[in-house]
Amino acid sequence: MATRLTRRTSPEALGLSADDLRSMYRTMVTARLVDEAAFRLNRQGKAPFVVPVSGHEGCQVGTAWALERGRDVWVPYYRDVGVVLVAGMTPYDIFLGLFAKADDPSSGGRQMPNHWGSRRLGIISHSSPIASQLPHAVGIAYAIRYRGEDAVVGSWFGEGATSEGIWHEALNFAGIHRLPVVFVCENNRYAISVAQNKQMAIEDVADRAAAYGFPGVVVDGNDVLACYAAMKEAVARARAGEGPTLIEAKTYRYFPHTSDDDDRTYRSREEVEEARRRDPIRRFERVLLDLGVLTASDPEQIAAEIKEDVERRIDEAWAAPDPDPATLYRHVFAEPVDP
Amino acid sequence: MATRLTRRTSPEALGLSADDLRSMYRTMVTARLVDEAAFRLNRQGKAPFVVPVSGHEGCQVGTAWALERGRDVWVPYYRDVGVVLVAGMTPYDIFLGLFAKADDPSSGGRQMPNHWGSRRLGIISHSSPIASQLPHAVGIAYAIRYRGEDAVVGSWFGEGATSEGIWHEALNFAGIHRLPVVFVCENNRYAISVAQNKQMAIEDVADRAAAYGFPGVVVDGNDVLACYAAMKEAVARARAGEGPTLIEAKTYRYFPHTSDDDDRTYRSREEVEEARRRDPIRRFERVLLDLGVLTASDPEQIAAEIKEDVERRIDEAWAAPDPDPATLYRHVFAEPVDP
Amino acid sequence: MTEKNVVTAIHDALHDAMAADDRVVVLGEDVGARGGVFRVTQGFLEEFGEARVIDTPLAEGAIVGIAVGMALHGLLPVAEIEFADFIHPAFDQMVSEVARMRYRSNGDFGLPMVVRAPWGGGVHGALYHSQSVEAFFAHVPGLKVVVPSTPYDAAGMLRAAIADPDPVLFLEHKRTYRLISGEVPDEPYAVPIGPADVKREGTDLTAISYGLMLHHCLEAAARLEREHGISVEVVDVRTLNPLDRETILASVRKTGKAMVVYEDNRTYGAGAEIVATIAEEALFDLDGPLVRIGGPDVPAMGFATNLEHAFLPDVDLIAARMLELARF
Amino acid sequence: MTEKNVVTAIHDALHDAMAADDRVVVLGEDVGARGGVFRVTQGFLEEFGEARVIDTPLAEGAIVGIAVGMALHGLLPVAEIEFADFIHPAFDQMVSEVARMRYRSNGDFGLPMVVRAPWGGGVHGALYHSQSVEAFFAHVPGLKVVVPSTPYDAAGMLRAAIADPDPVLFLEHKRTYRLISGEVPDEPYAVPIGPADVKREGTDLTAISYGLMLHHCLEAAARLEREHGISVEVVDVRTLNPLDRETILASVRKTGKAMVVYEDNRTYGAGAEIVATIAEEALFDLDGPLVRIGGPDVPAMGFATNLEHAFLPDVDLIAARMLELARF
Ligand SMILES: Cc1ncc(C[n+]2csc(CCOP(=O)(O)OP(=O)(O)O)c2C)c(N)n1
Ligand SMILES: Cc1ncc(C[n+]2csc(CCOP(=O)(O)OP(=O)(O)O)c2C)c(N)n1
Ligand SMILES: [Mg+2]
Ligand SMILES: [Mg+2]
Repeated sequence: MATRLTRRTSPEALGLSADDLRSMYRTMVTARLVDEAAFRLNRQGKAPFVVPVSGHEGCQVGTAWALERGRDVWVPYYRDVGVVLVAGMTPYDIFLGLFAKADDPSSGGRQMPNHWGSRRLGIISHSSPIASQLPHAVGIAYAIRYRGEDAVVGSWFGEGATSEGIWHEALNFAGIHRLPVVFVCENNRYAISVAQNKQMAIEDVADRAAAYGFPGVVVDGNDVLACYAAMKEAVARARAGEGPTLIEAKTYRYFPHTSDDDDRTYRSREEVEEARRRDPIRRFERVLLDLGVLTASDPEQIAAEIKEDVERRIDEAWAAPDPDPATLYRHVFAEPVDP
Repeated sequence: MATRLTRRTSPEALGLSADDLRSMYRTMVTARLVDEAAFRLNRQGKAPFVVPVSGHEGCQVGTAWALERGRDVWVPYYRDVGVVLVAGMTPYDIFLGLFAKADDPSSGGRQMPNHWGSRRLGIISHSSPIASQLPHAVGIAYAIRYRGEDAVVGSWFGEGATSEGIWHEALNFAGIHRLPVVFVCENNRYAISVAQNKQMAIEDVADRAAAYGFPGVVVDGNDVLACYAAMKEAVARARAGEGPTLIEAKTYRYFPHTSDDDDRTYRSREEVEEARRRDPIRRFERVLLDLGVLTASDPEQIAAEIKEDVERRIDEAWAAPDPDPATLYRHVFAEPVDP
Repeated sequence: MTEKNVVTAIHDALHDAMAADDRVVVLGEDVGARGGVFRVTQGFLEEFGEARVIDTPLAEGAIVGIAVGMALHGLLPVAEIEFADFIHPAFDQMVSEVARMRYRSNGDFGLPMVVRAPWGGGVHGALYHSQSVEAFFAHVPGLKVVVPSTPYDAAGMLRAAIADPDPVLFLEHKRTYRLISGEVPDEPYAVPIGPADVKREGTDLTAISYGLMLHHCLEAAARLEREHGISVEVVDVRTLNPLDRETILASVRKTGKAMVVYEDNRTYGAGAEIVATIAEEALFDLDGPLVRIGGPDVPAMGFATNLEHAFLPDVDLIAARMLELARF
Repeated sequence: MTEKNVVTAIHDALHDAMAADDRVVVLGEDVGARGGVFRVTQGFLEEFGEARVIDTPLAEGAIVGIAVGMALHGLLPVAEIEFADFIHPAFDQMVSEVARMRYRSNGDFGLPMVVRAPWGGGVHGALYHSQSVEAFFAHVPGLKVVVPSTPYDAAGMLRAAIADPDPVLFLEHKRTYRLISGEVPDEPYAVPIGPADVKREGTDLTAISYGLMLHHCLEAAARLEREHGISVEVVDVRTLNPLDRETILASVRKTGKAMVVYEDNRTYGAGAEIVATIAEEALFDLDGPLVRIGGPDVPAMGFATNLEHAFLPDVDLIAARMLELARF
């Protein structure tokens, strides 16, 4: 059975400085504010499609923080605004994607928003079919080991993804070869409308790790430090050649699945309100206030600063050029194609 | 972790009469002798393709015996000569398939040998892609429950099949709905040439059941009675609405994967010899002699009888008509197709 | 008769089939409480209960494979693939199992089942929510593949599909769901699987199409009539497998000119078969070149509005090519 | 030059590629100790070691998907699908991932990888060890699909495929493995992906083919020459995507008559595209009907010898249709 990570570790013991903590906090707030802005843009008819992150900021930023930019590899999924911010994408990048602009680093406006990718940042391009990125994460981990590098691959997905056959196949291969890859399941209890009990007969996704011969860990996804701790240990194991870990972060999504969804059809407002009471940002705020890393006025001021930046980036992104339709035939192959 | 079934249960306690025991024994011997005849026919150029069962007779006959003809459903795979004999196929049927004759009950000579199927016997037609029959077993179990029937579905596969995504998907669904289906893994430690440690990072396939919320049981596949006991309990659970079980029978295949294979490339003769020392037929023989169900001369005599019958069936099957090539377009759809 | 759009027509036909026969069950992602992401099964869970309206895990191979099992044991499953783009993980089940069960068992087992999948572009769906998948499946013997494009055909063919003893892949063009409305009988009726349908009679040239492009062809044909007095016959293929060669060839023989229009990637697309069939069977009846309009051979349409437009053939293009062909 | 059969030529080319560049790795079922069920990787495990010769679990989706990851991180994977029939569980990876990585990332990521798969009938393989899968994949933009049919082409195109910055589906006709032999240079050489090849020059009609059927066409052409003095040009398509329209059209324009021969199910098969291309581009250069010979539209060939024969087009049939067309 999976380990439950409940032990509280102090930030110092985790090696996190006050600056780190403030940075993590700012990243979480940024993710939240990007979401709120995106939904507003959706209502204004400027953003046809929005995939919200709100509720997942803790588990995303916490886990992603344990990887190293420029060294490690990120294989996120569409909900991972927090992960890609940690990996080095900016709100400007995200809004370029939201508006499908030519300079969208992920796809130049080809893919839907939140279909991340950037060779420069080590974020692997992914598609929409759920779980299809998992074997890529595993193959990259194989290549890392083969080439004698010490990088680690982090991969993220929802609990819904664990139902797909390819998820099973990927984890099985990673286990056999003890590859340097960490699997992070952001379990928000729904795959669109399908509740967890219609997705699996078990309580903890992390228990599935036992089928692949590596550890599974359950962690409170609303506790960013616990997520960091779990991931830090998993990354260390991976880097030391001890193989993969499956981390399950229990979390919740506050908004509908996407801007096309209506979540009132499948979950009560009370349930959502109840979940919101465990908001990872508020919780982290309290920790940081207690630690004196933030002062009482900081949260409001930080939010205001970030909001201002977000608004500026929205305007810049909105003004950026659209893709050129003449590029339709570009990049089918490395060699230009003659239509 | 999976349960290990080690407790010895007496045949009486299992509800098996002396007649049952003799019948089980005869079925196992028949499977073995069919194999030996088929390889001879292969060398003679009469059977282009043979899939051997030898070594698996114990786990096949033991598990299949716990289902009821005319009531339950069988979803076997290609190695399951023993299973389909229990389900009601005859050596004659098997040789019709081997020779691809018009009256082959499985496919009229369309499919390769050992691709079983018979609506009359409740044996579901299967294909070659490994593990693809598992969701069918699960869907049938769903329909059984939906229609208020008390049948149980037995499904069989090798340990190699557990690597396929569709295997995971099928078991997951069965677990969620607690369906009346039993999954029997005949773990012979190889998928063609690929040894178990290249297939999975775990020792017991049965441990995978925990990922789906139902019990996993490891049983000695060379002990036909232990296999029967495990299956009997699983069938009872399924019939009582308590859901699926995954049974892993540890076994070994004595011959190459098929007549096209050369197993000397990937396993030593010593390993094969060593495994043969645990022959399920010889072992059952000893139990039956001890119990007085067989007398000292019975084994030889039974083998001789069966051999004679097998030879006769081979001749009959060989003389049976080939398929009519004019049937090429038949059964594409229920309505005849005009080529 | 009631005026309905395509998605409502499908909803109602499926509803009636479930109400009439409790062997009919639906399964798929979000078909339960959510009523389907396109609302095709809205209200079903409440009316027919959990046993018949099955929210599945996110696993298309299992959705199709479990439907196979159900169909083998007395049920009439209607499986939903949330977007046709996501049928690929079920490809092995579709090709190796669904399509071959009857043939491989020499007629012993049959599969009365339907797999519904919303397909096609023009909905801001980008690379993975816009695909045309019909060419992959129309090529598979043993599988019936239908592409109804009007509310009347959709409802009638869904009824026929559920009644069919063989598996039917039922492709619903997403863009037509709410765009296209029409009269639908209030009584149950079936539109047979197989026959193509002449949606507009004409004498100067034949346009053969299906899906959203069919409607573009009809609009282009109306424009040509209005602006140039050119009479275009528009054939709605409706069923891709088995393909109704007779209706297509009869129309081409009558007009002497043929154009095939589809939005899928052009090369090796379904339109290639239609063009090839005409070339083989009616070469000497042609008074002009065979014209084929398909989507460009790039992986799929982009999310940016202008990239999506650059991909999809539009009415202007079709009308221009029609005019050119008519004047040949 | 050395005389080799197809499977030996592939073995040797792959071996040389591995010896020359340690970024090349092979992965698949039974590629290790067993050396592949067709012996393509025989001896590789001993020579190159476990890290480069990877026996995978029985999971085609993972085989292809893991190769994607390897290709993303500096390796040059050559994945083996044991039989082309078993590529279907990897269909989503092939279509949604392999083919689209470069396009969807706007050129940021590329996939230098090869997926090898033995295909085709005539080997007693029955429904699930005989399939033609080329039509499914040739239709997918972003994927190169090659079907070499001689030892020379197979070795040369494998080298080109491994050197290609884009993914290549490398289809090897099983029946040709040991049936077809020919001279192969001892020095490394490449046969470019793309160009078709005129395997036999002729003036009276053009036969366009690939795989086992190419050899049947060559034999039929020789027979026609011998018995009737008819001169058949035989074009080996070799690459299905991108399709070399120019070579095909040039030949058809020269001879004025065209026939396309393939063993896959006829309808919506790759031959449909070739026929359609000729019909669109060279309609007025034709002096006879367009002829298409394909496998019957039944799920696949049977195991019984006579059922397999009933399925596969043979030299007699091809020669008869050639004669008919030549005399038209
Ligand atoms: C193969 C596939 N099937 C269906 C979908 C449609 N779909 C998109 S997201 C989603 C639910 C995913 O749930 P989960 O993995 O739990 O992630 P979450 O959205 O909850 O973060 C579904 C069914 C898809 N994108 N891909
Ligand atoms: C999808 C698929 N991939 C590959 C194969 C080729 N193949 C046939 S049997 C086999 C090994 C199966 O091993 P296992 O499931 O352990 O059963 P066993 O033969 O050992 O009884 C393989 C790889 C196949 N039939 N189907
Ligand atoms: Mg979820
Ligand atoms: Mg095995």
